[in-house]
Amino acid sequence: MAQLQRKHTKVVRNLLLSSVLMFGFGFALVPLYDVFCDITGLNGKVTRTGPAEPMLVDRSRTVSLQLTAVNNEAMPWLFEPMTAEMNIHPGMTGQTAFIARNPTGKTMIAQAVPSVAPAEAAAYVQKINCFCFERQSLEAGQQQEMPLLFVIDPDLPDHISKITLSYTLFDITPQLQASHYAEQPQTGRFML
Amino acid sequence: MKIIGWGLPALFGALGLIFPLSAAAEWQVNLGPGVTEISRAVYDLHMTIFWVCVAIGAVVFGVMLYSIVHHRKSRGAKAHNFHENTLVEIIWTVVPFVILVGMAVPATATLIKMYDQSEAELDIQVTGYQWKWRYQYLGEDIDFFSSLSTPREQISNDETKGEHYLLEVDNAMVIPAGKKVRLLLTANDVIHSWWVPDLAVKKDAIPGFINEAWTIAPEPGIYRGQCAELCGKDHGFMPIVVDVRSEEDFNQWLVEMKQAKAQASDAATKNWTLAELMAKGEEVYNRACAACHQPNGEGIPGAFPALKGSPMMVGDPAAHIDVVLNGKSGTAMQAFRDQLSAVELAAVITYERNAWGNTTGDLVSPAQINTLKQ
Amino acid sequence: MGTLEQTVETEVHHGPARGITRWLYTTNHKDIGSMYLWFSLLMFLLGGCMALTIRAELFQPGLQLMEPNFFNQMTTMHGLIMVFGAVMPAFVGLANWMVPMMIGAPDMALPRMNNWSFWILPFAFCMMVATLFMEGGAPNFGWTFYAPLSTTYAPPSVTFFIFAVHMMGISSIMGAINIIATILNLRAPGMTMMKLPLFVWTWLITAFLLIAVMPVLAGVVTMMLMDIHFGTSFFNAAGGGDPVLFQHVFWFFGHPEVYIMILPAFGIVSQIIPTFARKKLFGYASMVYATASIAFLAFIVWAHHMFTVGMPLAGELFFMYATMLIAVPTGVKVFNWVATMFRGSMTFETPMLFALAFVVLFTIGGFSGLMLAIAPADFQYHDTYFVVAHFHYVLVPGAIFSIVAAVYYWLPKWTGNMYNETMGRWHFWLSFIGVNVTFFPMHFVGLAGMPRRIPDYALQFADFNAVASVGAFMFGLSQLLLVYNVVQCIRVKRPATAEVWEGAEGLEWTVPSPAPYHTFAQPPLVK
Amino acid sequence: MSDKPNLLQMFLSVLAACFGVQSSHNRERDFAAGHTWAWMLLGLVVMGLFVVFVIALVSWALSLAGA
Repeated sequence: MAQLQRKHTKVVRNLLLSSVLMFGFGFALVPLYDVFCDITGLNGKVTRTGPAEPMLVDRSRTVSLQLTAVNNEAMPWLFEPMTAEMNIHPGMTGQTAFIARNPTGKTMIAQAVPSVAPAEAAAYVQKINCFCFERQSLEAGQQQEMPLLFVIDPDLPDHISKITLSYTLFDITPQLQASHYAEQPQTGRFML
Repeated sequence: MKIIGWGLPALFGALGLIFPLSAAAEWQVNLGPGVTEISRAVYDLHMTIFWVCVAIGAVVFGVMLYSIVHHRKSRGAKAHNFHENTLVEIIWTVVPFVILVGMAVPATATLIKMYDQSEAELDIQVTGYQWKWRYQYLGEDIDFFSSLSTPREQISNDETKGEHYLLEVDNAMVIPAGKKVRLLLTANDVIHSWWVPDLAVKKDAIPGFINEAWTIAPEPGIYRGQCAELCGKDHGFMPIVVDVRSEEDFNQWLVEMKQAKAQASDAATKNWTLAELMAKGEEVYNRACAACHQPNGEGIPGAFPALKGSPMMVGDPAAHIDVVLNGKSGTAMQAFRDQLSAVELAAVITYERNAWGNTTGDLVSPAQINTLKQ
Repeated sequence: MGTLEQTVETEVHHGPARGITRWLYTTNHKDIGSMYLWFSLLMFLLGGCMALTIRAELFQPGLQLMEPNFFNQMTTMHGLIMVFGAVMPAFVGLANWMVPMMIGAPDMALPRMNNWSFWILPFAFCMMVATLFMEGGAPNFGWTFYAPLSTTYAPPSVTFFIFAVHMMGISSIMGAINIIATILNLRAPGMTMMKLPLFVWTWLITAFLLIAVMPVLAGVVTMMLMDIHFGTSFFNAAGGGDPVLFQHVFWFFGHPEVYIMILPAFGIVSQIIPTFARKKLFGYASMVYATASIAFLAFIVWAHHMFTVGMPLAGELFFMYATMLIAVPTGVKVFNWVATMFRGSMTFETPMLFALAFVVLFTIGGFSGLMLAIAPADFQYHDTYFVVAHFHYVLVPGAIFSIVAAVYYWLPKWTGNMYNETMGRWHFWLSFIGVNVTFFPMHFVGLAGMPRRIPDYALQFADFNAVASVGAFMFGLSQLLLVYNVVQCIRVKRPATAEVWEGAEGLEWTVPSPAPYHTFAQPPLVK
Repeated sequence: MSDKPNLLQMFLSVLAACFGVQSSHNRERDFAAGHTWAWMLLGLVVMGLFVVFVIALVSWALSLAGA
């Protein structure tokens, strides 16, 4: 019987170990997902940032970069691109800016999150300097121009001629993170 | 027990027959071919795989039916004892395999056509909000909200339901016929999904990210769709209406929209009397605010605050204006700054400060709102 | 862990304890199996009532009965209770009852852990159902609880939902460990892996799937917990997270989960059809190998649930091809059952009727699944009632019918009495017609353009929804016949033979009916 | 009874499993030997190969369509 006991313990130990490993694997999927996004440009995540090595400018081709702005939830800032659309040669550094104004009566901090459509083009857009690299804080009524320096990699696939770079502005002013349940009516009861 | 033994195959046969392909509208049983080349291709794919399944099903259920009828103990059938024949198994695995590989070719072709990023004439940014859609025509400076226009009484069965019940909106998305329209989908709060069956376009709108979809609608017409991703309380009440017009009508519409926008801004400079603002304010209140604060201004205790007799209505107007313009984060109170024009905002705030017994006599002018809005 | 001979000595000379302590402290696989099955029946009826409230609201266009938010709570709780409360515990209950008897083992390998993994469930579900009465209502974000609706926009009861899912996960993992240890270590001499009945094989593979994916589910709800309370942003785009990451991790768990809910059903049907066709299962080796390959193939197709989320073209093609390639080896196993019936000598008692209905209707669910695998077509099907029809066809006539077939098949062995055959057939025919009248019209309204999870719909969907609602009440009420049949089978003395079914093969038919409290104290010799 | 399966036979058996068809003769041979973890490992390897095969299929399809 002791021999059976040892066999049980061996099986249980292995299985408990593998379920703990799988729990860890569940969490490992998060960094794996980021690596996966880098390679495939999944979900329009712009991952190439920082100073770009000089690229040869491809004058024969112009790509139109469309800039759009979205305010998330009840973000009251005025937030829009200075130039809606720029035609630029791949390989040439582009420069533009976004305007942000805090019309409310108190200081607020915001975080801009970029996203590229078509997602396939995300891997070819390189942001040299962008206001989305760090949080932006504006006092009451303050307005600010936020620079954006970028370059489009010349070996962008030929069938892509228009890229949309969209920024979503999130309000991350630290305050009691009141959950949104107040929004759902409390009355879970039947209507009759 | 004989009759019951027979019942299964006979009944199932009958069920299989009531799957006719085209029936009267009320009893529509199948996907429509839609109006675009893509939706036509998707419809063909759908019918091909459907007929493949019916064929395989007919063979499998036929053999099964035959053996249920013939190989029964009550008919003296003796059980044979063959229980393995790898060759037969290989055949009935290879045949569906080949059929499926065959299916993969047109499916891939259609999918690649759907992912074509050729130049579009018109770009529209579609933003999903909790429980309405916002259309921004990039480069045209047109920006409006499109929410359900089915009256509340029809939903609560106090009135008979209209023809396009739950599929009608106040401002439809107008696009030119025959032109490629590129849609940039994103969301303001939770994940929504923009779906118009006739255009065979369905793409999720995810907050913080932008998704791309496109369509070319050759024929003018009205095409209706709905949100296709659970997004909260009124997920079933945020429809989509696409109004496809000929090119001239579309350009005409663009001009009208720009005029209306200009009119709205200079209306703001006109000085309004209290009575005029109150009348407009009541109309705007019932359209945009009554859903939560109720027409009588008493809100829903514990969910939405009452405005009648509330200190904010009678106190300093600046706080009141700030809440209406910028909303209150962490609550359901949205920022109405982009959803209503300066005149509408001034009117509704004036109405809220002078209705239901709040007699402050304050008049908030559109000009005052404009300084805060821009 | 108590050693085996210790449990044999103390238990052998007296039967089950008296009163409530029998059930609270039991380490007997038969008692624990019965408790799992009764719990599953209770959850099936509770989840069924929620389904009836949903169908009652959807009977006519317009909001008649409930507010949209309560409707969303009903759809969410219906899904969670049916998946985690009715189907999975029922299969664990059948495994607890039958696996030891089928392999000639005296009991499960870890009897005390077996007791604990059952008794977690009632508390987990009390907590889950209690959320209905909490401020802000029960979870209303669907049983797939996508972020950010389930994190930043969820009612406060989401935290109780998260802990309930943790508890269910722990219970399932312990159950799986127990079953694997039992099957691998406690087989009677002669019962080699080659001779394992298919129900035991499918459960062994399901247990490995459970070990692999329940921790991932626990991981995803823990990430939700950290997002809601501890300020991380796994799924919140503001802090660098991504709501689509949630869908990837959830469906990495989700697709193996749907195989967890159907493989034991394959095992049950593969036990029943050979018995009533009086012919050995056709292609036992193929069934075992195909089931084993499902355990691996299930892990690489998860994103076919996310074709419309905005994946790049290469991703869509990969998951479409992978889904189509694996649909064939798994779907084709249905032909083995037809080949088993062919040239058999069949009789049609209630278990066989349910098993036949399983083969036919599950295959229809499989076909609509094949249609959904085509990515461009999925753009029209995704999140419509066509998908609702698909998964209800593979779950209701699939998993539920196989559980009911197993109950009718082994009930005489558990209770010692034969069930009432006529009442059994009434239950079958009402269920069969009810399930088709309920779910077949959903194919039509789904294709016609009705989205999922909506409390009210446009007028063109009205008539088929009315038909579906009538069918739902018919199917729902006819399940009370199952309760009646089971209770009658316990109370009415109609002694069943040890073999119960003529020519039934398997060790479980060598023990007397009702199966004594301890079976195979001395392992049987399997020739 | 049948002899121990060599690596190639084991590999073919796992491939047959993915295809869903296997003869009982092979099954007896396979079950006669080899630890369970060996089969699982082989299963993982074949899974990896299957993923690579489908990726190759995708890139071939894309190249064909000149996307």
